[in-house]
Amino acid sequence: MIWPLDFILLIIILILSVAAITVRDLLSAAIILGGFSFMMALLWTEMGAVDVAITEASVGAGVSTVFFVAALHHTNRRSKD
Amino acid sequence: MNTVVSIKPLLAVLVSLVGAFFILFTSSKRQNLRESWTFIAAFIKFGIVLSMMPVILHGKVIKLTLLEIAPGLSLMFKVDFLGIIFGLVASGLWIVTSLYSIGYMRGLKEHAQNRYFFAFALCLSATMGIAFAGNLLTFYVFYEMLTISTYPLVTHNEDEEAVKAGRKYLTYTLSAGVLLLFAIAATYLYAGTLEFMPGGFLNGHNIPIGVLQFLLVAFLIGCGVKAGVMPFHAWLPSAMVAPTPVSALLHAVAVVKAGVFGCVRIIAYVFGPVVLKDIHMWLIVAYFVSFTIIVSSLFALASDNLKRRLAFSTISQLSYIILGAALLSKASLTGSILHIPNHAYMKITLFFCAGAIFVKTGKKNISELDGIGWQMPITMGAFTLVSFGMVGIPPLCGFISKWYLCLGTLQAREFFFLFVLLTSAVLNAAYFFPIVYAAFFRQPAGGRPAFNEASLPLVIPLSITAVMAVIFGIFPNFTFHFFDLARNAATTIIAGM
Amino acid sequence: MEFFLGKFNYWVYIAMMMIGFYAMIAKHNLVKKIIGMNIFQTAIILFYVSIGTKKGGTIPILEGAGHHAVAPESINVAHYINPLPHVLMLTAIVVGVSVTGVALALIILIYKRYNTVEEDEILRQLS
Amino acid sequence: MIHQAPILTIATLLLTAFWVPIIGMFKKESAYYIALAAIFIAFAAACGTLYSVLLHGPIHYHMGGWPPPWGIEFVIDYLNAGVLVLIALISFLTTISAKKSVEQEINRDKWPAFWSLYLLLIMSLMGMTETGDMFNMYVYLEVSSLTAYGLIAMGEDGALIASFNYVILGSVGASFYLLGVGYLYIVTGSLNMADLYRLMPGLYHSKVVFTAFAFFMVGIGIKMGLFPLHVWLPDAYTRAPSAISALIAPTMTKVSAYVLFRIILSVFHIQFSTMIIPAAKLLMWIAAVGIIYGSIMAIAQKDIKRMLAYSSISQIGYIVLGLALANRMGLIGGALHIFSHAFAKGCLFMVAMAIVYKTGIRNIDEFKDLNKKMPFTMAAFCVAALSMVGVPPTAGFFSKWYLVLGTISGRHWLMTAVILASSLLNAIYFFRIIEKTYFSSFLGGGGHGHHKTPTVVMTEAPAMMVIPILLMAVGILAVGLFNFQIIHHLLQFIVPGGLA
Repeated sequence: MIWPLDFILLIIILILSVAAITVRDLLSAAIILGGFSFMMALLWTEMGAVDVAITEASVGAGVSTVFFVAALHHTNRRSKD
Repeated sequence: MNTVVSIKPLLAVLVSLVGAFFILFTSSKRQNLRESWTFIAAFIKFGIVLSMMPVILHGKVIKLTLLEIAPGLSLMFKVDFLGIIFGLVASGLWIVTSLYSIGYMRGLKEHAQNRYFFAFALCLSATMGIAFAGNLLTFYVFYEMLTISTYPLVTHNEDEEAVKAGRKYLTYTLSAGVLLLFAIAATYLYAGTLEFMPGGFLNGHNIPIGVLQFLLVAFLIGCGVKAGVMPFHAWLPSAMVAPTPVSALLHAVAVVKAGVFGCVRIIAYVFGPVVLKDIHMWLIVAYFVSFTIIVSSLFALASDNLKRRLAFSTISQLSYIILGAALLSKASLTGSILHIPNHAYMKITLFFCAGAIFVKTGKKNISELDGIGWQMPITMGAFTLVSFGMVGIPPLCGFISKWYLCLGTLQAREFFFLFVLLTSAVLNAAYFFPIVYAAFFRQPAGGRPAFNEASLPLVIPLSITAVMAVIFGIFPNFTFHFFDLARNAATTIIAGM
Repeated sequence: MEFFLGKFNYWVYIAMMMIGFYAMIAKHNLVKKIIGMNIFQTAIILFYVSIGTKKGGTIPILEGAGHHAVAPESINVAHYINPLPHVLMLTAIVVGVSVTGVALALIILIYKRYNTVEEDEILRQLS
Repeated sequence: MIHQAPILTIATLLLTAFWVPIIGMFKKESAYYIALAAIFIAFAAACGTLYSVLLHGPIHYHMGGWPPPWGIEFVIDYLNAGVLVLIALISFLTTISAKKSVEQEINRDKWPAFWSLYLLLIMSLMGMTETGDMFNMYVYLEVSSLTAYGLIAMGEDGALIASFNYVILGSVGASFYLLGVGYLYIVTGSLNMADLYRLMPGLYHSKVVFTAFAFFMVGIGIKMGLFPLHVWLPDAYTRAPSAISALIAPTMTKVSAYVLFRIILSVFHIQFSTMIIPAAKLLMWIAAVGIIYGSIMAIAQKDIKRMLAYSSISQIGYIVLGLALANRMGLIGGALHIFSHAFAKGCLFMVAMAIVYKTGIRNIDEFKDLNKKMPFTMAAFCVAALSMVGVPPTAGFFSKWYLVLGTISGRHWLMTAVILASSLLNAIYFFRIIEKTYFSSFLGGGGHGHHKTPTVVMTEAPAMMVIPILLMAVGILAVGLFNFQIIHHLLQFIVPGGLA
């Protein structure tokens, strides 16, 4: 475990999470959330939890994002807040 | 004390419970069938209760323990002197009232008669359960059952007034029930038992005096609400909107008597004379109910509606019973227990008369009754006879119980209560005699009405009860041995055995 | 400083939970709420993964076990990261995605029914 | 065979749940019958489990033969054997009763999906009851939530948003629960309840354990609709399809309440919540406020389902109060209330379902003369209402009796007052309905004494719906009359030794 890398990843994750809930465009928010999940997967690989990381990358970053995009395709991508 | 195990008390409860469902599921068009169910149940019940009497008179106690409903607590029946009196009164009068109900309900072409007879039968089951309950929990189970099964009878008319009266009834009785539940639970935790014992079971449990005082108050309010003790009486006059047979049996016999019976049970079989004197509460209770005796008589004087006047008279007379129990002397206890059947027979006659007048003439108010004695001589004759009894004039049965109550005040050396009893007798006279006077000696506006008596199913019951009231005055031990039972009950309570 | 850095994962996980929680409560947009929920759940997974790690521990895979048997005595448990929380998290991730899926399906239905995904507007239509 | 019974309950439902949509593709009507058969088998298996527990004592069933603490363990002791049969019985009766209502309220195309989710919901509730593993519990908790979200969303207008709110809160609850499990795992390294119970006393003063406890309380509190975490509940119960309200109201919150019992009693020790931290005291106050709040809100409602939902919030308070009293009588009272309330509330929601099915009426003010239209249904309603008020000899009375005994023996006089006052409040809103139904034929019509009965034609719900309702009513009386047997054989074992 290399703590500076750890540290940087965590900072990025925090920034992404804040970004995901603040951007008004929902599609962007979904993409940012995907990025967030991906960063998380990276962090976990670095922490030694490879199996979790793989699952998160595929399910969290992949499937979830697909779900979001699909849902947004059927609804409205604008958000008032 | 020797006990006999018998299934009879359970049967007495179940007969009308089963009967109730027969009644409910009989098609409402087949009136005769339905009412024969009522009669069959009533007679069987009375027979069962009567068959238990010889055993009880021999000084034995019938006991039946059913399933355990809580750790250390069973659904238990125990028939003793006090219980059998109440059981006899209620089951005996049920037969009479059933006959009367049929006359009344058919006479007025009432609706929902199935429900009416169903609830009636349920009430009787509950009353039997109360009479034969062997411990406080069993008592409470049937006490609440009575509360609920009376509710449809009170609201029977299904109009605004009846619904309001029902609401009031439930508010009072359910609140009281809750208080009673609390008191029973607390008693159980402190004493570890709930089984009724003559002379009280709370003795010797080292319970703090403050707790005992608090429990007594909770118990007496819990039961006193049903007994109509002031200031918790307001539901009773309102509940008079119910059909008259209901007012008669339930508000002169079963429900209010259940309350009074509960008070006597609590004073004599839970606390007992010794504890009650130790906690200095007996006089307070006595003064409290004396207030009710006097004030409700005054209310009765002021009301023009006949059933309402009778209701206030009931309130006043019921408090006699509690007063007698609270005085804790042998004579007063005898008088008080004896007053349960005596008052029942007298008051039911009065209500029957009021109902007969209503069915025949539609009149509800005393001011309309001028000259009615000539129209309905049998009814008003019975009324007159019994009102003498209510005042306490011999040879009617009211005299005996009042005599013992007065003796009791002397035995207890509390002369104030003698004064209360005598004042109340005067007040009784003051509110009953004007009715009699108006009925027979005042000319109505349209001249003296012709003879036009109510139908037989109405007249026969009220004649029977009036005659019984006389017989019990002359032969207090007639058939049912009420006097012996009451005296034995008082003896066992005082002796604490 | 050592205390802060050593537990940095935990601080971040709490911060992320708060961010997610804030979104779930304060945002009116239903999709935003779901995004918040996702962040919230991921935070918990982060927490679990952090439980398992230890200084100097390595990935819990026995190297070379495929070719020739490794004597059990030769394995030093202290060298490996505790794998159990990880395994649990596989389930948790899948569960989280299913919840997201259900929620998004609901959102689609809501949009079809009310033509909006803003909570206040839906409530206005309902009342 | 009998020692496979615990797993049979779950396996049957799980496997059938997968087959129902596939078979349903070809024949939509068959879905219901397959589901019913599966639930019946599960019910029989649950009975077998109970029988075995009564005969031979608690069962420890190891999944795949892995012994705990490594493998997942099903532990069925006296309490959860009872709860298991309760869940199975009530869901079986509800399923029989629900057929017509579902056919009326749910689009035909959705039937297979509906019954599949329905089976999964029951499966997960049974799993929650049986499991002896904290993480396994989480999985079942989430499965039950997920299926419930889906089922609730199939309801009337507004159900979608109700379901969505439940999604948000439910996942917060589940996540909190998961966090609690994580914290416990940090300090103990175990997920097995029995193991945790053994390890716990040494760790009482660890801050981590406190935190875990708090997370559990919040997590389970949300699931069981404990005040003030109940906000999802009224809407969800009101908007869900009637059949689903009738299924989840008696089972889901009760199972969550059972989980709370499990966690406080057999993961943490009861002494932990009374002596180490003042959790019991806090819970007691929360429960008391919840009892009163729920009752008062119920009085204010006009919609029968919403009223029943608020009443559930109040009744959950009773169960938690019993637990928080942490004495013998209180615990027994709380546990018995799980049973008595499950029957009563199940019966009430089934009655609501029958009324909605037959008349479409939901507003209490329109209940006039309903007793003549549906006499049997309303009779069952009365029995259940009396149980809710706590009139003997119904089940509700006895649980109230033990709770009152518990409050008195713990000298919590205010709590006694709360229980008693709440039973009066219950009386207000139930007798209001009874009054409206039975005794208002002539309201506003004037007239005194004698009048003609208005002729109302009897249109009772179909027998398939009414018979289960009546059986529930009988169940209420049976739980009441045989409460001592239930306590003697099942519930008394939850009281830890040395507790007054």
